[in-house]
Amino acid sequence: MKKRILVCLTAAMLLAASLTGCGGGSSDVIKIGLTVPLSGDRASEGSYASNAAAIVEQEINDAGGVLGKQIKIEIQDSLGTDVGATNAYLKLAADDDVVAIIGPDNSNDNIAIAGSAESAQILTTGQGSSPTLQTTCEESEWMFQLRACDSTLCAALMDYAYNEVGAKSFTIIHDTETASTDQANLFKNAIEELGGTVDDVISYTSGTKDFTAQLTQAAENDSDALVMACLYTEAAIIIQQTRDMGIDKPVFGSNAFGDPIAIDLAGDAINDVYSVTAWVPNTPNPLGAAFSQKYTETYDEDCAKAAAQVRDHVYVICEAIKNAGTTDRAAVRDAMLELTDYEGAITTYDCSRRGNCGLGGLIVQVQNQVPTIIKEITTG
Amino acid sequence: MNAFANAEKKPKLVLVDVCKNFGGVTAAQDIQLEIYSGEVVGLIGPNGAGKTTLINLITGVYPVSRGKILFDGREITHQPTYKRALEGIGRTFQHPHLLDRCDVLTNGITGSDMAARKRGIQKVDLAKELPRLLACAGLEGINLSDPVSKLAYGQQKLLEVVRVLLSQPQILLLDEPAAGLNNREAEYVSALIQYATEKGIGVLLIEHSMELVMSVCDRITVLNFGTQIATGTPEQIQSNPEVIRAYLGGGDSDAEN
Amino acid sequence: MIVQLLVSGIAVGIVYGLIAMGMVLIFRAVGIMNFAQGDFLMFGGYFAYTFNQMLGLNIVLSLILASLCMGVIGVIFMRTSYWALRGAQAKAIIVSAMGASIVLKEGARLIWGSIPLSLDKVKEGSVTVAGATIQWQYVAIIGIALLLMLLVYLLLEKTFVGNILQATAQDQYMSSLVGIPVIVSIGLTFFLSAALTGICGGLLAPIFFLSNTMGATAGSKAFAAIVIGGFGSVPGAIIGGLIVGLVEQFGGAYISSTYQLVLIYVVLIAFLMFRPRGLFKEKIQEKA
Amino acid sequence: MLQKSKKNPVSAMAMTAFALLLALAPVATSVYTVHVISVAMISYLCVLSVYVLLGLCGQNSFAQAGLWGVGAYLAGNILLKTGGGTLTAFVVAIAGTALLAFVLGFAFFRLKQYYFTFASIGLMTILNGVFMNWEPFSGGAVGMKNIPTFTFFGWQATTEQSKFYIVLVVCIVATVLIGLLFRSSLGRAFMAIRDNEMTADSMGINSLLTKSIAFAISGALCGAAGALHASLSGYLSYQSFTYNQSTIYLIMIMIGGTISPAGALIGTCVITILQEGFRSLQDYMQLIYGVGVILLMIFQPEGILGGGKALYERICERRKKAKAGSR
Repeated sequence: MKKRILVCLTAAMLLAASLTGCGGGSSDVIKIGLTVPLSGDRASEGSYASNAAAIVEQEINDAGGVLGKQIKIEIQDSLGTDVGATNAYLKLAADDDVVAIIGPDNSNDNIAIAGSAESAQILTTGQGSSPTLQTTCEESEWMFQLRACDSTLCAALMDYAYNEVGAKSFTIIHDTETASTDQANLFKNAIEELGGTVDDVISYTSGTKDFTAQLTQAAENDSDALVMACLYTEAAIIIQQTRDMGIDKPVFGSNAFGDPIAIDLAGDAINDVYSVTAWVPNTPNPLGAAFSQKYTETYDEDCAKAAAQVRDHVYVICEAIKNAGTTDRAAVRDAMLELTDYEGAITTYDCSRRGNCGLGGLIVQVQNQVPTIIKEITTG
Repeated sequence: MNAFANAEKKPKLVLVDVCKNFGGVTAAQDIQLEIYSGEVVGLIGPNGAGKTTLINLITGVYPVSRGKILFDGREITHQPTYKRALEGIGRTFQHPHLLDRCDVLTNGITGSDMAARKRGIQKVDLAKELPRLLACAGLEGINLSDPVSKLAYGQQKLLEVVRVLLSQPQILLLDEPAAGLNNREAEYVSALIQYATEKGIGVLLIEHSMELVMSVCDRITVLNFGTQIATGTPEQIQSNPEVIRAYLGGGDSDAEN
Repeated sequence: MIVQLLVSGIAVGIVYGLIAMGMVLIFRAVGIMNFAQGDFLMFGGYFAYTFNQMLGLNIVLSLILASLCMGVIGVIFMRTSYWALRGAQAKAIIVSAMGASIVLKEGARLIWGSIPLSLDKVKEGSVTVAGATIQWQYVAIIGIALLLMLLVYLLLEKTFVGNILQATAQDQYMSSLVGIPVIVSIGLTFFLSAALTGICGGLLAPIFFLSNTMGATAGSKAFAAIVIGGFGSVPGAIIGGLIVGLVEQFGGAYISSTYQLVLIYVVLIAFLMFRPRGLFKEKIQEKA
Repeated sequence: MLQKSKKNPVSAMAMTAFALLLALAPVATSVYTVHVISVAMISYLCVLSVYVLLGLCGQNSFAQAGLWGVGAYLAGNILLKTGGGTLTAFVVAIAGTALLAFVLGFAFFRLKQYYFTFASIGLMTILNGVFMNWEPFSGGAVGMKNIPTFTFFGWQATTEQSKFYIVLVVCIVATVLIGLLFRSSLGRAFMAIRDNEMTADSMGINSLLTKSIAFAISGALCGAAGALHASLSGYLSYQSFTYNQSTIYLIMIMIGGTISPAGALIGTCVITILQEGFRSLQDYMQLIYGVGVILLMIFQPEGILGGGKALYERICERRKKAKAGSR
């Protein structure tokens, strides 16, 4: 009997402790919200983001903070679902000290947040790159897509494939997840505009691990090249299985194929795969190279896109706060609109567009485990 | 002997050449049985004679291998269990099957719920009927909101009979209602059977305590290894040599006790 | 094409069979389905990663060590989240197993991080047979899986320990009367089941890569395998696993690659509807 | 002498107190807390559906999040594509999900005990696959966005507080209906099936039909929760209708206690507070949640309410003994 009471007491105590946990912020700190999945299927994106946030917060505070105040990046776990992202977002928006909020890298979560951004009336930056998010941001008063949108990047990659590599017929394999589905459609349209032929579009449910079925179908079409739109883990698996099955056609992939996570996993199977991405750890961009080196020194792992993106988002927001001269949410948002040529670690940003604000992208080929830049493209 | 047991009325429940075998084992062989309303038919026999199997055949838990079962003249051999229950066949189990996570009152009400589910009978007046039945079963002292699991084994068996009676059955199948009950509780069982027969319910009583069977039953049929070896009035059965041999295994030393 | 699908279908299917077999062993011993079995696979894979990549041991040795460690984790799981609930209702045991599955998932994320990891293959490279390139790893998986099944069969059927396990599975009360220490026997069953499933993690890791959430899908496919093969029968679990693997491959290639995962469960429900006792189980007769 | 079986006082008091407390919440707290409570109330409806199916009728289903999704997408389609008002969306969501559940019930409940649970696991994965890939119905992986908020005869619920009250009203109505069900003959038929299907058959209960009705009622509750979710969050994505979400509902009812709707309420509150309240602990939050679930199941398999009820009865007995002793 005593045990039962003991458990009930601890449960009650836990509840009480949790209620006091929230609320109450002092005014001499500028908070920037960040909602990323720390648990669930996309936890790896969250760990890169929180690592980068720690570095950036340290960097800015050492350089005297913003408007004379220290900044603090408040991270909330979006649990990897759109409901979780909305809850995390509203928690941050409810804290008056929070001046702006950075959304996660998943398009579904960003679209879910867009609705709340209108009612919370706080500057929000989305990391997703899909055209769906671009239209959402262009229609929104408070949300910006601080990233080069896939539409121009995918078209540029296909142009490179069609004209420079000389592939004429393609088979597209893509994850049914939002961003990958958008990318697959963009690839298809770009190929047809260039006059190439799309032999087949094969999709797989996200989380699939064995692609023998999809790859055997693709092999039968005998197209000049394969185009793949996948997430990190699946990108590594599918490229490994493609090479193991003896399919040695050129492969053009979405940004995941140029990312350190996929490259480490896939090993040499991912060599000479082309992909279009915004970021490579060994970037020539001076700001980017400095950040990438600092990240690798601190965490002993390559600096993935998810980390570099958080760095850029925080710096752009701080720039807007500096220009606005106040932490009033509307003023910061207006200052953001004036930023038309801000030099970030990944690329330069023109926030007046609200959507597709990233100006540059890179076509990259993985050469013995190192993503090397082949062509720089602008989304001007 | 009460007024109902006369010949010209149609029997309520009839079993015609009912057989049942599980693989090689024959559990029941050419059973003939008729139960008139208001009559108490005893079903006795040594353990493993197929008594409970017979009840399960009547209620449809086991499908019949051969033969027919008629209720009110209509054949119900292939009807599912719940349909036969709605026709008017109520049964109790050897070990009481009560709603063990509900209280006494709820268990009682489920009986009247069943009555409400049947067409063509007036609604049971629970406020009057339940207390009377509980008193008849010697359960008037128990607290209605106690969980059933708190009752003694005997009380649970009696409560199950009360529940089935509340559902206004036309045929009542009692599977060893007095087993595990002391003498005082056994008297409640015969009181409940009396109550049933007054209501015109035909009762099939499976029981080992000869004292109860002989005092209550109008007719008795004896089963041994699945076959009917005798049917008749209590007196005829007591003196029937077949029955005695079946029970005592051949020796007739205590035939005259 | 067909050969390719066949080989990968069998390789993946036989792994589902092994997981399903682990689940059936536990089910026969304690009468409940272990909802955390998928996470045993994941944890076993991480153990193999630790031995192989962090300590640099040879892959086969790491697999063996990983399955032993996983066996210990299985016993700890039994002692914490099952043993105290022996008498409780099935749903309480199911929920406590879910709690354990969350703990295993989060524990793995905290210890090994959430970035996908890989480890060496048992045998690198691939061989081309009848125009289809087959990875040696798939062949290794099928070989090791068959070996494990043989070992388990011998252990259960032929050895004294096996008889004890079978006795406890049949009737715990009776075997305690006969003097068998039931807690030891059940602990051994959990050890065996967790070890079996753990080694699968290490085998799959080089192909599918380790992530702390890979347990859920593997677990639910093993469920499908058990039902298709016949509830509670060990050979049924293995054959059921093969069927799931083949349905996944051939369904994905010929029917629809988008609904590949869904097809398995359509087959599961079809089996439940038209052949609830599965392929191997004898008729389930409910006594009155 | 024959008073209706008095409802367990502990859960009755808890329910009324909680309803009052909730009614005041929007005034006092921030938009975030109001939104979290609204989301929690929607989960409460789904947990209530698990109560009806598992607590009353003894059938364990893992497809509740799938049914929640069906309700949400049905409502979303009505609101977006046919321009119907909130009421039509509600009716279609509830009726549609209930009908689907009833038909599936007829197919699945022919199976023996835990076979239904496996069929529901299969159903859950199939529904999730359909939400993810069937463009015309669910908008595919992109999902459905810009779903209009609650509109009743021209009045729009724009603020978080007004949405909160609508969700609260639906929850109270549902709880009252389930309370009535608990005392009705249908409720007793469910309990008969839960305790012993053999007895239920012998009492003239068509168990196949009754279990399908239970599944239909639980489907209706999930349908209502889906319609609320569609209009509250304005965006539907397959990510929230997963097998994992169904397990959370099961954990909630088990922690609260399966003996009465109050158990569903307590379970939802405990888990929501654990998930949201402990955000400050970030990394270790899920680990604590997992360990907490195991501990509660070991010490309190009957759930907090079960414990509360046992405690309450023990106190009554002690008081009775004391009274008897002193006389």
